Amino acid sequence: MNGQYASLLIALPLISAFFVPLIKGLGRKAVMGYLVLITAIQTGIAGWVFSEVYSTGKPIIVMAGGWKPPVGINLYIGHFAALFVLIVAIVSFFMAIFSYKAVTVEPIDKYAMLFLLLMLGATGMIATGDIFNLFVFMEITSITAYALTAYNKTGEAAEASMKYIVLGGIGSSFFLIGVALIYGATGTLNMGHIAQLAGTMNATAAQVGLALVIFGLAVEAELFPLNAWAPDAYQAAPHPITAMFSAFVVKAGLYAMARLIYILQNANGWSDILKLVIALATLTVVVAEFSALRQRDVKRMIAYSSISQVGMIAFALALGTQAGISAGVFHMVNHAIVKALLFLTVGYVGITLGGTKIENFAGLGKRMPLTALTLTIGSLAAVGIPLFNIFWSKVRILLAGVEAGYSWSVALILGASVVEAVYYLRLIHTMWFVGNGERIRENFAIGVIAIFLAALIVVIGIYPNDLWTLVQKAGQDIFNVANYISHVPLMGVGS
Amino acid sequence: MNALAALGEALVLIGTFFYFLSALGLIRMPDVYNRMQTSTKSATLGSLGVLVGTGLWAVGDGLSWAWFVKATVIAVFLLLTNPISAHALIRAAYKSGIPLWQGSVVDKYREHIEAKASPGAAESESTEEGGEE
Amino acid sequence: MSLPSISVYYFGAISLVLIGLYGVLVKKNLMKILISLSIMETGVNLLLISIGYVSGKSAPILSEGIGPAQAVDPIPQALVLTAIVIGVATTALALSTAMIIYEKYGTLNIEEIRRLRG
Amino acid sequence: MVSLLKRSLAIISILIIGYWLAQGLAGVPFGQDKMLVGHYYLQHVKEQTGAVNAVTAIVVNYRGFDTLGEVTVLFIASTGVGALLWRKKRERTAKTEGSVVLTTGVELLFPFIVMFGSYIFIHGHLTPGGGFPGGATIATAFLLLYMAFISYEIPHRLFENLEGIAGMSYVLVGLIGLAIGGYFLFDWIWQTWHWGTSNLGRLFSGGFIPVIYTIIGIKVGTELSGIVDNMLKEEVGE
Amino acid sequence: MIGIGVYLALIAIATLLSMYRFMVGPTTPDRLVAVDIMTTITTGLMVLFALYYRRMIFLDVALVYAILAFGGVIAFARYMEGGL
Amino acid sequence: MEEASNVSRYLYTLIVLFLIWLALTASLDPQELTFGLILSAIVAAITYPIFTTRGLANLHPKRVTYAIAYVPYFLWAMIMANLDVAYRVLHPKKPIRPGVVHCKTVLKTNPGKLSLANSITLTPGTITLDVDGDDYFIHWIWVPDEVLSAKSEEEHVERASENITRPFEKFLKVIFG
Amino acid sequence: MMNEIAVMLFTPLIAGILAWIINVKGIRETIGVLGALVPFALLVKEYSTVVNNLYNPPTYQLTVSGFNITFKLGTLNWYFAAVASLVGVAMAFGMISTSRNSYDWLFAMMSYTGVLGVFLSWDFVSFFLLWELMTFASFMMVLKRNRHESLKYFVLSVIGAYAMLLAIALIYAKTGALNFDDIRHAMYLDAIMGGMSKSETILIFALFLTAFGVKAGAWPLHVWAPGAYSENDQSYTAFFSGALSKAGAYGFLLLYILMMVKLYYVMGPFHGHLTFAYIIAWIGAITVVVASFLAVLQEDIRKLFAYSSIGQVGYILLAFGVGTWMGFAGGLFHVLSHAVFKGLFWLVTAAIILQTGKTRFEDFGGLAEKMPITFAMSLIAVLSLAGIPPMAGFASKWLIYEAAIQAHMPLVAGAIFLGSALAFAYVVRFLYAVWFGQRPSDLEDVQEAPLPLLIGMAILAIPNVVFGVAPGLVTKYINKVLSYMLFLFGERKVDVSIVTGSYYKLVTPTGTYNALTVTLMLVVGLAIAGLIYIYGAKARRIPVTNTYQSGNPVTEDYNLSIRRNFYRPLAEALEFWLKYSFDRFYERLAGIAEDFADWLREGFYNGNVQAYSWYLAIVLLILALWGVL
Ligand code: NA
Ligand code: NA
Repeated sequence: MNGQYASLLIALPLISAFFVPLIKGLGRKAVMGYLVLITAIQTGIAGWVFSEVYSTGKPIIVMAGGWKPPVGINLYIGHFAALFVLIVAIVSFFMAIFSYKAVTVEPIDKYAMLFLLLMLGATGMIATGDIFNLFVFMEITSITAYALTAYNKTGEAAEASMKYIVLGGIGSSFFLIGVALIYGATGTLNMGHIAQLAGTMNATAAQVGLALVIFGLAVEAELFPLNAWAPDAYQAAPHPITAMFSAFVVKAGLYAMARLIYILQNANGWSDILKLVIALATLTVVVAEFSALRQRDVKRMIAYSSISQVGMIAFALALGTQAGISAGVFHMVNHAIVKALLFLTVGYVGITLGGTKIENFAGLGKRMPLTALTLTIGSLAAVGIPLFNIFWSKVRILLAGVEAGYSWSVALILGASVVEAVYYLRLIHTMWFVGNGERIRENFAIGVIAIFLAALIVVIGIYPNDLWTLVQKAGQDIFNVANYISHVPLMGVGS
Repeated sequence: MNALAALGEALVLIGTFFYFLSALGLIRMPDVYNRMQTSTKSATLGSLGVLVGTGLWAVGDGLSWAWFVKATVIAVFLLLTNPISAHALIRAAYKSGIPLWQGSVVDKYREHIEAKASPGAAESESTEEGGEE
Repeated sequence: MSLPSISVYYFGAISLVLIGLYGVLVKKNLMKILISLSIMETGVNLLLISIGYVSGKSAPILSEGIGPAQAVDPIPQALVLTAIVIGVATTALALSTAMIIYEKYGTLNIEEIRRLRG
Repeated sequence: MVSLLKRSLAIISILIIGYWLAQGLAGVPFGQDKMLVGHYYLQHVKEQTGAVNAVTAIVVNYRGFDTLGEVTVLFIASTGVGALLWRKKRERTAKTEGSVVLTTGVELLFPFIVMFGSYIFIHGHLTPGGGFPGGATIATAFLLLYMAFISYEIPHRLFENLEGIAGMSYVLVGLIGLAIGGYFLFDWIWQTWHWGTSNLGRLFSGGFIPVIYTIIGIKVGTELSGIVDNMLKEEVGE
Repeated sequence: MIGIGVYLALIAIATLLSMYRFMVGPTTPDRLVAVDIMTTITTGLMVLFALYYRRMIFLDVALVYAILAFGGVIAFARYMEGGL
Repeated sequence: MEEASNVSRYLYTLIVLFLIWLALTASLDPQELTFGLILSAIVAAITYPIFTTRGLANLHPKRVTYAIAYVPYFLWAMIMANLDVAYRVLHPKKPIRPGVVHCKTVLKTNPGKLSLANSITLTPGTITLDVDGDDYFIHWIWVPDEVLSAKSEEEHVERASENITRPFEKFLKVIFG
Repeated sequence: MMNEIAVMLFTPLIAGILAWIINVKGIRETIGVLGALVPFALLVKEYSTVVNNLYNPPTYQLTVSGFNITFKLGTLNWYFAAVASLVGVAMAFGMISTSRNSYDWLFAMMSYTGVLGVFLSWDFVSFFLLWELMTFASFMMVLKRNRHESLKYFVLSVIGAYAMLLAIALIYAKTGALNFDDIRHAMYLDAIMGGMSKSETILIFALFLTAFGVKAGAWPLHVWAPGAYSENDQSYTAFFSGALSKAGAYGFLLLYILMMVKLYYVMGPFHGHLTFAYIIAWIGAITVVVASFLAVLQEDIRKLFAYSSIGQVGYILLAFGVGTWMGFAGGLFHVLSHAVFKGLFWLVTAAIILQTGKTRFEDFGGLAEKMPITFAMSLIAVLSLAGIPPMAGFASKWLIYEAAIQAHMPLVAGAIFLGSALAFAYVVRFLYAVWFGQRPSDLEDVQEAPLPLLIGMAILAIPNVVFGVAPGLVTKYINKVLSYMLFLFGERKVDVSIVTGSYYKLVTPTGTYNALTVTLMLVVGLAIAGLIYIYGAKARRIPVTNTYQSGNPVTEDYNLSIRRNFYRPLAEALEFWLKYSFDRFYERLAGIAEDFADWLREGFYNGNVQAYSWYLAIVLLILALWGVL
């Protein structure tokens, strides 16, 4: 099949979202079933794209309108994008199923639309090869996220959404200034083209532009101290959406940040920015872990944990080495699996037992053993216990970090990880050793997803080889800019 | 430079002068009602002058007649909408409780509203007044 | 360290951005903060447009005697159209959020809208 | 006191930030020709897209993905506002009817504004207009109806369906391009059918730009009206 | 030909005065009236600019602007009058 | 005030809209005309119920004639109004004596009332504050003695109407009556 | 061959999982014991291969996640693995009696695999992985019984693990190697080329010290051990203390193997010793003294042996820290003796607790009559621990003492001596308070320990005696270990012979110990004592309570007997020092960390979106200042 059909990754969620108003009359079940169906098809397409990219070893370049870059916008579905678009689709599929149980607040048709568009936004952010188009997809993602954060229509939800809007608004404004500067200095918006021209940019414009672009994306990527919106949004959003935030929305921001960092590696002030990102990422890990330590709300606790992991990924991606990026991508994948599982199970407990306070988890091992077990596996994985998937990526990140000369950051990150181990242990302990209660029938579909994710965690933990080979290719995709440029079929423009 | 252009330019000059006048009224008049009195009319007429003048001027300068037609469309639109917005604004000002200027001599509208608000009272009031006469 | 010499358009655009930022940083009322954000967006849009301007050239609509050599850069204008719509969308959503907040909290003072913390 | 300190700090901060931004901007001087891809567009826009307005050609054709995204953003806003302000039962908040001046004025203006909105989006490839201003203009017409009549409401189901169908049509036009020309959002009307090639600068040209702008116009019009509708209603007890 | 400078000067003064009224108020309708006048003046200015650049297409922009401004002013007026 | 047939109303709307289209495009390009006609047909179909009640009857020659004649009449009044404004604004003492007066109109149709209100607003010293049925409440920048000295409400209305509404009503009565 | 290493490694784990899944009484235990026996049997079988391929040991390799993983069965590895599996087998027998659930079997066997794996690993990936497996499993054993103690163990273990991870990362960053051989070579080169800076080297050293110190229970990282050892299944504790904690000691040896030259180059000598080794020696010495004092002061037998364990591992560290071949030999011997006598002690404790349900001295007395076999076992353990010939404990302690004297470390030797004296003090109390004297009335029905437990004890008691009487058996093998180590240090294939003599006689440069003679003398002495006991005058039986008040008036709360507050005067003498408890220090540290966490959380995420906007502005400001300046 023609590689251009990868554009269905964008077209399908869009057309499906637009179709929802026409079927809303059929009722909640129909809409939810439709949501599951569409995400399943999207997973299929993403799977096809993935196998195409990994079997040929070459990226798919989707040229919208048939225009060659930089005249037209192109999607660059390389090894990274192919992998992550698949993850986006799979997580969305699972969360669509979860939504069936977890989301009861009306209007459900709007929920379905926003859900699909959140998936679309992240897909686009990951796939696009154009810096302004990245902005557009980033806004699609974040505006959808604003809406979904407030979806429950409680005061807290609106408050969280408002904070997200204000901070996201500032971030995107400065991002756009950065884009304007980069455009002004290069005359182009295509990432490959910009990478080609980065060395010739006016030095101050490049420096300021780079800084602003990274600043804007860092808000989305939840870097300290730009992440203050995140715990609130994670806590307030409907459970499946929180899982999506953590599993891929923030990843899209991280990826975009990494992509632009390396695209602009010939720009003035590049290594300074790298250092700053490293510093912020390290602080992100430390602050988030400490913030989670005494958190009474488990969902919020895991939100903080997610932020800290994200900090670790940002750290890895900003190391400026192939090893660092591969480790970062590895961690992105592992973290997506683990956090999807954690938010799924915590959310499920939340809707079943009426809240996500730590008290709700007492005796969970007896009340909902399957949920408790999978949640435990996820927690152990999050801590970085060996034989669970995150261990491998964490080790890779640490190795790469020390190799790149950031031993003190690594030491701080490890120190903070001790804190993480403590609060997850507290959760596990509460589930298994505190309290009692009636056995509750657990939902079959959610159980299957949870088991699948938990199994994935363990399988990768025991046999990480294949995934590691895979993410190295994906990391290569981000790191090797010359390769990136060579794959973008740039046409000659200008005099 | 022909007569048409000259006429157009003159109209533009007059129009902008009325713009100025309109803004001046906005400054000099003592309260919102009187500001509206002076500024709405001048701004509308000013626009008329500027728009139609520009159209004529363009045609006089050798541009197409479409200029005149389009400019006139805008002028007509403003002619229709400016009084409507002025009316909406003055009504809003009155209903939001902004008092008439202290030098105002009569307020029939207040009597009308009060009479409407309490039909019975209005009835008796009018009969009382009638009685006095 | 010398003052950079920039055009008045850039200056105006940056000023709007900074005024907006100032508003976000000091205003207590949520509506004022949202307005400040809009001002910021306006400034950014203005900046985008200014980036594409070329002295002495006209809008990139190739009619009425304007050829490719007489037109300014069309790209920033296209971008601004998108940016404006995005701004409108964000504002609409922000207003809805503010409406819910007012309904639930009875205030728009951001110092009192902090049930989620810690 | 704290407030004063805060203000002073804010001012100092924004001055420094502003100085920094200005430094960066000094690197891309105002008024200079910084075009690279821009030149390409200006030189090839007419033959490649059939549009006179280079901006429109970029918006709809060269950078169609952005516009698809832009349409989506507005759709999100409309959906999001609808989702957030959704209540079981809602009514208009307005309490006083507009005077006969306003109601009649709006009634007379309504067709004119709709007409003009349509004019704007259909001439997008020729004038500075396009689907977004056209749609916004049409939505203004509906806004005026809301302003004048306290009980007016748009036909919700119709508008929602129209919105969805318009969005789908946009994607479909893109998918037809994928099927015919091999590329998503490929301008098959201009590049495959060569329809309107002789009409350059006249209405029936511009490839699929007028088609897409019509779709966008309808979509934006219904969406903005929907947003207005949502904002002007409040929950009422059963 | 008197030159565009004179018109621009008059328009500038008018705009500044209106701006002053907008800033000073004292009541909200005062500010609204100022806005209304400013939008009207701006419409005229846009048409003048169209002629200055000799681009008829800008006239459409002016009309769109006039329509949106009218809608805005009416909305504000109705809001003042007692809610929307 | 009887409602005309739908066909009549639709056709009238179509004609007006097409004329508007002509003005908007300011072009006689057949492509524009073709599309304009189609568009007018569509928009007219949607909007005719609110646009007109009397349909083609609006195009009665007498009405059209009066309407055309009304234009210079009104423009003249408006120019006078502006001179009046200029006088009051530029006069150092700002000679104003404002008040809200009450008039009545003989016009029955809404478009007529709208035209009257707009005409009042744009002409010397008056702005329509509110219209309630037949009652017009006018903000007057210089309420003349004769109105102020009116003994009764009826007299007040009569004298105010004489000054404010009557001059326009003779045209508007024909055009919209 | 290769598969045998894998089989040996994973049999316990698989057996544990099977026992956990099947969970039928009888089958569960059988599987567990078999799982414990298999590695032991395989190790015995491999003995000749190991010894014959001294410089080319059996190796097993595989690839995990892009890392090459290596297991090696050198003489060093075999020694530690064999000791561990010996204790493992004893543990399995003990657990038949003491543990009645599958949970214990799962994690006990899991930690068995972990410990074996740590000893057999020859690269840092597998080393760390199995280290963590071992930690995790032992943690789960504690967690089940005491949350607070498990948390302490957990936190310190995690700190240790992350310290190790960081150290590994640093090494990897500098050498690009994770395999021990590669690291060894790279470090050797690096010592000469000077690629790694002084601070980095010291940092790595400190990190490893932390990591291994935690596991070994070295002062001041020992605070987890008393709780974790005592709040556990005591059969498992036999393994925990006897084998698992040796992993820490083994780590110190590893440190020598991997980077001795580098550490010497960087840190230099100190009064004729390797500075880094000197640090280790002192840590060991302090651990010995502190733990022994604390052991003396305990009123709970589990706590007593817990502190005692800490102190005994301190001996090993001390020995390794001496840094001479003699020191290594002594340390290695003590690895074995400590494993067998402390393992035996814990099984004895397990038996006592199982049969009486009591743990405090004040509740015991006169059990010797009721549990004679257990008593005999404990007598062996006591003798061995106290370093009384001819038990294994004496031989190893003697070697360590000799090493310290030879190396001119009088203070360290003093610590050994003091430690021995204190050990004598507490085992005497244990011996008397538990086994002799008046029996509380509620202990009248106590039975002898069950058979499996007795078998477990016997498995450990026999080596105590055998290796005590014939220490040459051990030292001969230790010479092979040392040869291997020498080979690892310098690639020289020379047979080292540090401790010579025969099976019954140890000869060192400074002294000779003839175990056979001592045994004969002891047998004769015991015979004489027995005759006196049987035929001597009958002593009047007096109550043991209230006989010893240290000159203080007898009151309710100042009431000393061998069963209660026996060493209270010592505690009072040490009052000043006891105020400084690392346990409390860490608790306070944790409290501060939690307060800090709250402060940070409430302060930073204060809920005010304006504050949040300021954070953004500040970052912008930093960027701006960065750009402007
Ligand atoms: Na006006
Ligand atoms: Na106006």
